[in-house]
Amino acid sequence: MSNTASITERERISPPSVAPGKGRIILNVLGGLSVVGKASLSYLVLIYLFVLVAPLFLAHSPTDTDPLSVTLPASGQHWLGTDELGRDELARIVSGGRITLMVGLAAMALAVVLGGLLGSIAGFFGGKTEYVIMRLVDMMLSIPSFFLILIEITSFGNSPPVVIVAVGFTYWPQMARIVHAEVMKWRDSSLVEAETTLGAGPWRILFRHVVPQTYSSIIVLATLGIGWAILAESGLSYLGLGIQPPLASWGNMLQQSQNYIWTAPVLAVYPGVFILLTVLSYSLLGEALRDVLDPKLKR
Amino acid sequence: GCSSNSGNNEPAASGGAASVPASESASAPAESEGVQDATITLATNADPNFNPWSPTGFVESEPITELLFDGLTAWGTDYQPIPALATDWTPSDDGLTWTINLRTDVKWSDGEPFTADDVVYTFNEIVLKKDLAAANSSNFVAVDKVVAVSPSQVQFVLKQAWSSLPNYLAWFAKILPKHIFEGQDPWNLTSFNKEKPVGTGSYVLTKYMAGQYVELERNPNYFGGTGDVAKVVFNIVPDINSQVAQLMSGSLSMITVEDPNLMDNLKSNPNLTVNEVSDNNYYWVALDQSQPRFQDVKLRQALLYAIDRESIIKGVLKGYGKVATGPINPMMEKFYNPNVQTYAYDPEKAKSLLEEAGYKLNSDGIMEKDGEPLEIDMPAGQYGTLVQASQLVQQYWQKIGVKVNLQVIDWNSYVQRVVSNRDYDATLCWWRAPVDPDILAYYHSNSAGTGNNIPGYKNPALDKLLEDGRKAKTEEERVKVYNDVQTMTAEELPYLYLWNPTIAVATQKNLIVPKTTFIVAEDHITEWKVLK
Amino acid sequence: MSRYLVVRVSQGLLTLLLVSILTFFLINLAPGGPSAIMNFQSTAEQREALTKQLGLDKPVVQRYAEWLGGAVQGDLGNSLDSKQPVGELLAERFPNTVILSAATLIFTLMIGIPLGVLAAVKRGSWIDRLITFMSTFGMAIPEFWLGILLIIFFAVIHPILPISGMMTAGSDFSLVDLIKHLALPMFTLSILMLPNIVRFTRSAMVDVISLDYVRTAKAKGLGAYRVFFQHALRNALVPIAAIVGLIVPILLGGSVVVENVFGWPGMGRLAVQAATNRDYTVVMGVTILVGAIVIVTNILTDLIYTVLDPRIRYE
Amino acid sequence: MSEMLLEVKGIKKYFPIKSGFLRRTTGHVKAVDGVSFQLKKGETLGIVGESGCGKSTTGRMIMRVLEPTEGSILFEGQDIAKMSPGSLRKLRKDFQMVFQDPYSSLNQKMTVRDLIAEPFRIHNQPLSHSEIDGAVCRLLETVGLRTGDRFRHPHEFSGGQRQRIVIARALALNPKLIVADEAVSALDVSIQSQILNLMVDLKREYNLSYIFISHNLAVVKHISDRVGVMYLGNMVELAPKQGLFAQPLHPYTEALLSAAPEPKRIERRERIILQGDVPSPANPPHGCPFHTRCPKAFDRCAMERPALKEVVPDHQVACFLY
Amino acid sequence: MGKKLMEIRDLKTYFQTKNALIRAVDGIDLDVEEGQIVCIVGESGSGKSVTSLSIMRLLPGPKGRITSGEVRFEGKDLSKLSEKEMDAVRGDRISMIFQEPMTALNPVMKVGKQIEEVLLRHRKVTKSEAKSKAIETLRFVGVPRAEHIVNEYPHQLSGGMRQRVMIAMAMVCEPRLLIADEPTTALDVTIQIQVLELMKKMRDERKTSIILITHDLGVVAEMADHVVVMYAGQVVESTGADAIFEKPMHPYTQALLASIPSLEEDKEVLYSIPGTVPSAGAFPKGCRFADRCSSAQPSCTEEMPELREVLPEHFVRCALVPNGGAA
Ligand SMILES: Nc1ncnc2c1ncn2[C@@H]1O[C@H](COP(=O)(O)OP(=O)(O)OP(=O)(O)O)[C@@H](O)[C@H]1O
Ligand SMILES: Nc1ncnc2c1ncn2[C@@H]1O[C@H](COP(=O)(O)OP(=O)(O)OP(=O)(O)O)[C@@H](O)[C@H]1O
Ligand SMILES: [Mg+2]
Ligand SMILES: [Mg+2]
Ligand code: NI
Repeated sequence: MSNTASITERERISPPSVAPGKGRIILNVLGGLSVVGKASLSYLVLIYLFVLVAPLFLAHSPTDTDPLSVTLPASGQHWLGTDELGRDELARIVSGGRITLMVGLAAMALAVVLGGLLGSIAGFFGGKTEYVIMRLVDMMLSIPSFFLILIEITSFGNSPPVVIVAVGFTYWPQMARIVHAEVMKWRDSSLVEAETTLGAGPWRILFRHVVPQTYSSIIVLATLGIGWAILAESGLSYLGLGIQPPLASWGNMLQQSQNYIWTAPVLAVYPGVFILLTVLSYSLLGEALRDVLDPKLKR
Repeated sequence: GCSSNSGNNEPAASGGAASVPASESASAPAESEGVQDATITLATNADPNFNPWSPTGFVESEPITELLFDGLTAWGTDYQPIPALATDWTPSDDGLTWTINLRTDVKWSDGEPFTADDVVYTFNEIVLKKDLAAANSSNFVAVDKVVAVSPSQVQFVLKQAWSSLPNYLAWFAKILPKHIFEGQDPWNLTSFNKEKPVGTGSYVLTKYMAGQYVELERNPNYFGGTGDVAKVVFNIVPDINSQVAQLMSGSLSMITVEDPNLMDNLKSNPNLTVNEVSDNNYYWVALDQSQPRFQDVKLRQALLYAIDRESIIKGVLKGYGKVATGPINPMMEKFYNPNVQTYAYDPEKAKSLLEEAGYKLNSDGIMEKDGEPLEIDMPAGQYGTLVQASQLVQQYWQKIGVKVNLQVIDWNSYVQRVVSNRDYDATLCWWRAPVDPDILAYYHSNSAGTGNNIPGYKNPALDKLLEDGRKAKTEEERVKVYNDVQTMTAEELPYLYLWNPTIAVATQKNLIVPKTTFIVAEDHITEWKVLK
Repeated sequence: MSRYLVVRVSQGLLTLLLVSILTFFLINLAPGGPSAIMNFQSTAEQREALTKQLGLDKPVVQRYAEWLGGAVQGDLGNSLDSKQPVGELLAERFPNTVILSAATLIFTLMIGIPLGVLAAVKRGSWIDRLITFMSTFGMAIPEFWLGILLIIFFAVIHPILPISGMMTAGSDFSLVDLIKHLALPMFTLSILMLPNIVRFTRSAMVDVISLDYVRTAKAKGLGAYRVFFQHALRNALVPIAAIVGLIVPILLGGSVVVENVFGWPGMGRLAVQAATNRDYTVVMGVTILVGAIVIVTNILTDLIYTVLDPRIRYE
Repeated sequence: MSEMLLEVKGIKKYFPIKSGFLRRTTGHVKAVDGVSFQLKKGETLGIVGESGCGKSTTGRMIMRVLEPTEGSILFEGQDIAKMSPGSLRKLRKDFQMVFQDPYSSLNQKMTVRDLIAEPFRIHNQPLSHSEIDGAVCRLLETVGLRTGDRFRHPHEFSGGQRQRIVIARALALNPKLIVADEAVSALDVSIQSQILNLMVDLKREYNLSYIFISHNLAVVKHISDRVGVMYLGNMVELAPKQGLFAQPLHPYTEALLSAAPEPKRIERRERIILQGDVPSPANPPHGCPFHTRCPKAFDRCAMERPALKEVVPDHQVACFLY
Repeated sequence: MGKKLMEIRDLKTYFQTKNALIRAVDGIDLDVEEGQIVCIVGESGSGKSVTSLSIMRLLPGPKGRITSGEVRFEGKDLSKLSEKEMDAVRGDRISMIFQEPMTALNPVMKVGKQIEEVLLRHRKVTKSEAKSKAIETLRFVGVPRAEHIVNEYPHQLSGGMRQRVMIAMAMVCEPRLLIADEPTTALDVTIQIQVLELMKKMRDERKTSIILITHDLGVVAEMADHVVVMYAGQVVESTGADAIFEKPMHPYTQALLASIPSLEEDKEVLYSIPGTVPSAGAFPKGCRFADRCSSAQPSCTEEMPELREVLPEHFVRCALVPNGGAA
């Protein structure tokens, strides 16, 4: 005789729900952000919109030089004044922002893909694969990133793709380490065992079940990493190794502005402040996401 | 020319050589009491190499070796060669031998006497040894060998007549001690090059902390007498902003400023004196003459008409510079020829010249000839203001429908690409040379491709003139030849001439130095006055 | 334990070997060449002679083999630029970098750990938020920019601190002088490092504070100081030691820029100079040395773990 | 109750002890040291024993999520211990596992529907979207969950409900054997009975066989037909539950039963309080693994290890007293 | 009936979280007599641990605080003491043992030191006196080789040993009250019985009162003098140990007893309580057990029943139980 009560009981659960779309989940996450997180996110959305849309409305081209109107102060004509070659500073900030933000994103995307892939494979399969990959990671980590970038850039030149690859390439080991650690936690978990007993193959288990568990750490790390990449590019520019003129980037604008630090210090202020705000926003957003996505996640 | 050095910052304490005071209104140094045994602090931007001929000694080393060593001649403040280790020099009639008498009262700082053997050794064993590839040694290709006639007399035996020899002997051509170098590899003698140089100069090295500073003290045995300055400390400061800051805060006594932006700023500082000086230096754009399209003089002229040099000088250089009309700097008043073809900014003229040359605007707004758009690859090296100047040129050319692909690359890669591989369409750089009209090295067909004739310009008529200039015996002859040279270069534009920059030497108010470039001033350090 | 060390060290050596291969081929395949050769005014003849002099006409693989052969015997070759033995150059610069890094590390640990503990203990309060925000702020400033701002401030507006070099030129060594020169670069570098330490301490402490044995300590009636510093911090030190291991490469990397800004005669400046001058042997030397330092710090931190945490034992 | 479903013969699992960074094997944890038993169709075998005695390891070897070091596991005559991963994967639908912590064995990022549909997808069953949905709903109903909740995520369910999800998933492929490792230990007392009842019902309905691993004697007694007692990697006693609980033969079983607290305020039989702790499986004692704590141990116990032998019909024990 | 050592009256401890106010402990009354073992049972989340933490004033951070009520211990209201005064009580007059012996001991401190620390804090003793006292106490709790064990770190000990060290630590100052929060849940049955025997010994030999928190009714039956059954932050039944097992009155207590399998008797089917415990953030208005209760009446969901003394010394929170019992 079966205790039907236990099988057929209808438990008290809030109203029947429909499948929540991915959008809902994202909205939930964003809604859960702290005030600082929301502010950072808004700033970032605005700055991206700004650098993407502003060129349509700007009166000046970022490359148009005018030797007779160099380092002008802000005016109705040039809202942020002009730079050392008489180019419109606002237009430079916009086009420099595009490059800088793109470098940050792309470098991080590279690091995420490469680090995530290698880290998760190492963490999941263990054994020799893990050993080889993690030794590689150790190696990369034992060259301070700046030295590595320095060498890469001097070796391959400093076109944007190279800068992106160089910066991304230095961040992947960090990514790999974290993902490796996160995935390794799951290696012997009952989740993996459960899927194995269902008959799922290792790759399916890894990519369908284990890797998604690490998304939140990856997102947080990537967010923090974008800020880092932006800073790294500007540091490279300081040494003359970053994105090169005539392309503008906030980093190389800052570097150029150094020569005018006595005469037109404001040239250093604009890109500096934008870098500061952007990196700050990414970091704060990363922190806020960390709180929402995974309160336990540590570095 | 430009020497490579570390970093991308404009070298501040750079070794410009030949310059004249820009303003003659030199308020004569007050005859007030100087400070005997003063210490002054100068700056250099990297670790020096004390061997003046070392291929790796550049602007960071020159201001130091200038004090440690002497050449046979030196610069007067009027940029004429004056006696240094040599007392006098005379050419033979055919111009193929120069006889030079040496001082007999000179001692090396280790006590050994200086003799003709040192001169012979320096030239025959170091400068003229092809395998060693000493810095600046290509200046002396005309020298066959140096012979000691007596301990106090040497003869320079030349391959061709070369009237400028005494000038070039003042241009970083320092004499090294044979007794130290004999039997040694001069570049690997680090005990000398990096630690304890032995020279005849007015100062001797007392302390060198790598990466930090170089300390020199007055050479008690110096033949040229003593001045106020007992001690010269070169601070190694790589960052130009730090140099400027240190000057402003008083911890540096003097720096060279090449950046026009800083000049007004420094001038308005009540604690500083700023001497504007012009440098024998001109900026140019080279167009690769191995490409037929650039061999068309109309194209070259059009490209020069398209650049508004006046505006650049006024706006970007803040007025610190002059439009260059040719290879000879106006500071060489005798040789300078102002009556040559000029190219005032005229984009319309530029366009019509291009049309004459067969170019037409295509649908993309780019000039095109025979279906080939006029597209120019322009590498720019990260050095000083080259990148900015190149960007300006790019913009001007684009205005007349010339597409310019600017590629900024680091200095070493740039040199490899432009100088070594000659892989460019156009490029912008500058030449800095001794104050002498002899420009053969930069224009002669023989140095196209491998030497300093960067654009690879070949013109037998010009070759002939340049050779004549070297052979000329009298000054009149030389003036005439070089006038012709300037007329020709202005018409032909082997290089597109941009401007002659004005530089400045900024010193603390209490330091009175001759109004010349840093390096020349150093030759006269015994005359410096340090006020209370 | 000693076997453990042997294995760690040999793994370190393997890592160094890989690093050297990577670096050597990257830098040697790079365009441009040693600045001796890449002199604008040199003629083709001079360049050729110099290439030969420097042995750069040999194939890269052969040169690597030669370099490795020397390196194994402790000879890192001579600088292509100054001709000085690379070992000597490093010996000259390394102590300076150590001074700067160690001072920064000590300074940041001294400031950062208490701040991190404070933030953790006051978790959720405004003090915590302020500390977290400030440290995030520190992470977002380009260090060279901060350096320049400091230079302007201290050089011109309030010229109380020297802004370049590590001692007053020409004067004899004095500790006060060194500390004065150290102040600005150390501060700049600290701003870069501090956030890492503060955050890490905070998160390590937060973890520990919520653990049962901290509650046990409170339940024993121990005072707050004993609970947080004797029980909690003592445990949090293990992860903090880990971050110190991780931070050393960041510190060395950060010092590249800071040393340039403040003219600090350390390895960072040497590295940048060498890289831009294509001074291959020096680049190799710096990379290997820095790699070795990182490896050694990692081994050291592992050993420190065993002191800090009796649970960790390496056989 | 006759057909043999599973036959475990002398399985062993030695975990290498890798010390520190060295990752060198410096010894072995003898987690399971030669365990044999049989399981008939429709039968429930309970396995009890103290923490670390190798219960889970045994269960996981049967599921082949751990490779046995030695021994064979015949499932319907096929040795799954030696099977290739490919052919094993196909066979897996016949034996499923229910874990102690339902929370960590479910992918938190997936909805319940996807979780339960997962086995169908893995085994490439040519089912349409709606067929899968139907199957999922049926399974949810079987385990007593509302079908309307299938779009929720596991964290929105209580512990007992999550365990039901796990069971539904295990049932999806109509398995013949379910290994339940501490399936109710993490649950509250009041929920525990729900799951136990459910498992009993399902067993009847689908003629399932269970291997039910638990340290809770009462629970094991409630659900099992036969019970095996493990100590330090060894099966020390194996008998039908009535016999075992009424007449424990092995001194360890005796002590275990007497130590188990009973929710009754009655006078109980004499307490046997064992001295000392369970030895480490990395360094098990020679001879009988229990002799170090055994109140009845004699010389021989320290010398050789007793084998499991049938002393009463169907009642096996590994002890020299018998 | 012995002397009252502690009286808790209407203790409420709430947690303020981002989304809700969690009423973890919602008006609890509890008396402990000298030398008595009081067991608190109840489901996970019913507020057992929070009750004990409230007594000790060890609630986590700014989130959780005692909203009202009093905790009278030896005449003082603990909830009103200053932090400093409370520190003097903790570890001395009242001490506590936690569930996980592994995590409750400081992993980087020698076991002996952790015990000595308590003595040094609360007693005027020298280090060496503290050490010998620590060894003595370890011997009392049955730790072999005590003089060696003091120099070991927790990870070198087995689970049972660790828990004994915890007990030694808790009793080294001979507290009047020991609060043990699930002290044996992590232990094996054969070890559990050792620890339980030890606690009995403490009570018998030192007259220590014990509050024993557990969810295992078997342990309750083994140990308790008095039993308090908690459900959803409230006490639903409170009486002597025998009465609970023989005449449980609250439907929840009854259901609980019916739903656990027993070694002694065979139940064909276990009774099972449907549904789950309501969440502490959203309790229903009326009886909190009403929606799982098989005998619930409509009125049950309307009004919260009082905790009534239906028989002498037998308190029940159920409107359906008449005074005098016999539900
Ligand atoms: N992956 C592993 N590596 C090393 N040792 C292991 C591993 N898994 C289990 N062990 C060890 O094997 C022994 C048996 O473990 P197992 O998990 O089978 O015990 P159990 O009886 O299930 O215990 P519990 O009741 O605590 O679940 C233990 O000593 C354990 O430490
Ligand atoms: N720090 C906290 N923040 C918020 N809520 C808490 C906190 N600690 C406990 N709670 C809540 O208080 C209620 C009572 O928890 P408590 O730990 O007292 O339960 P318990 O009876 O001890 O359960 P268990 O048997 O699982 O130990 C639970 O609903 C829990 O969610
Ligand atoms: Mg287990
Ligand atoms: Mg609890
Ligand atoms: Ni030059």
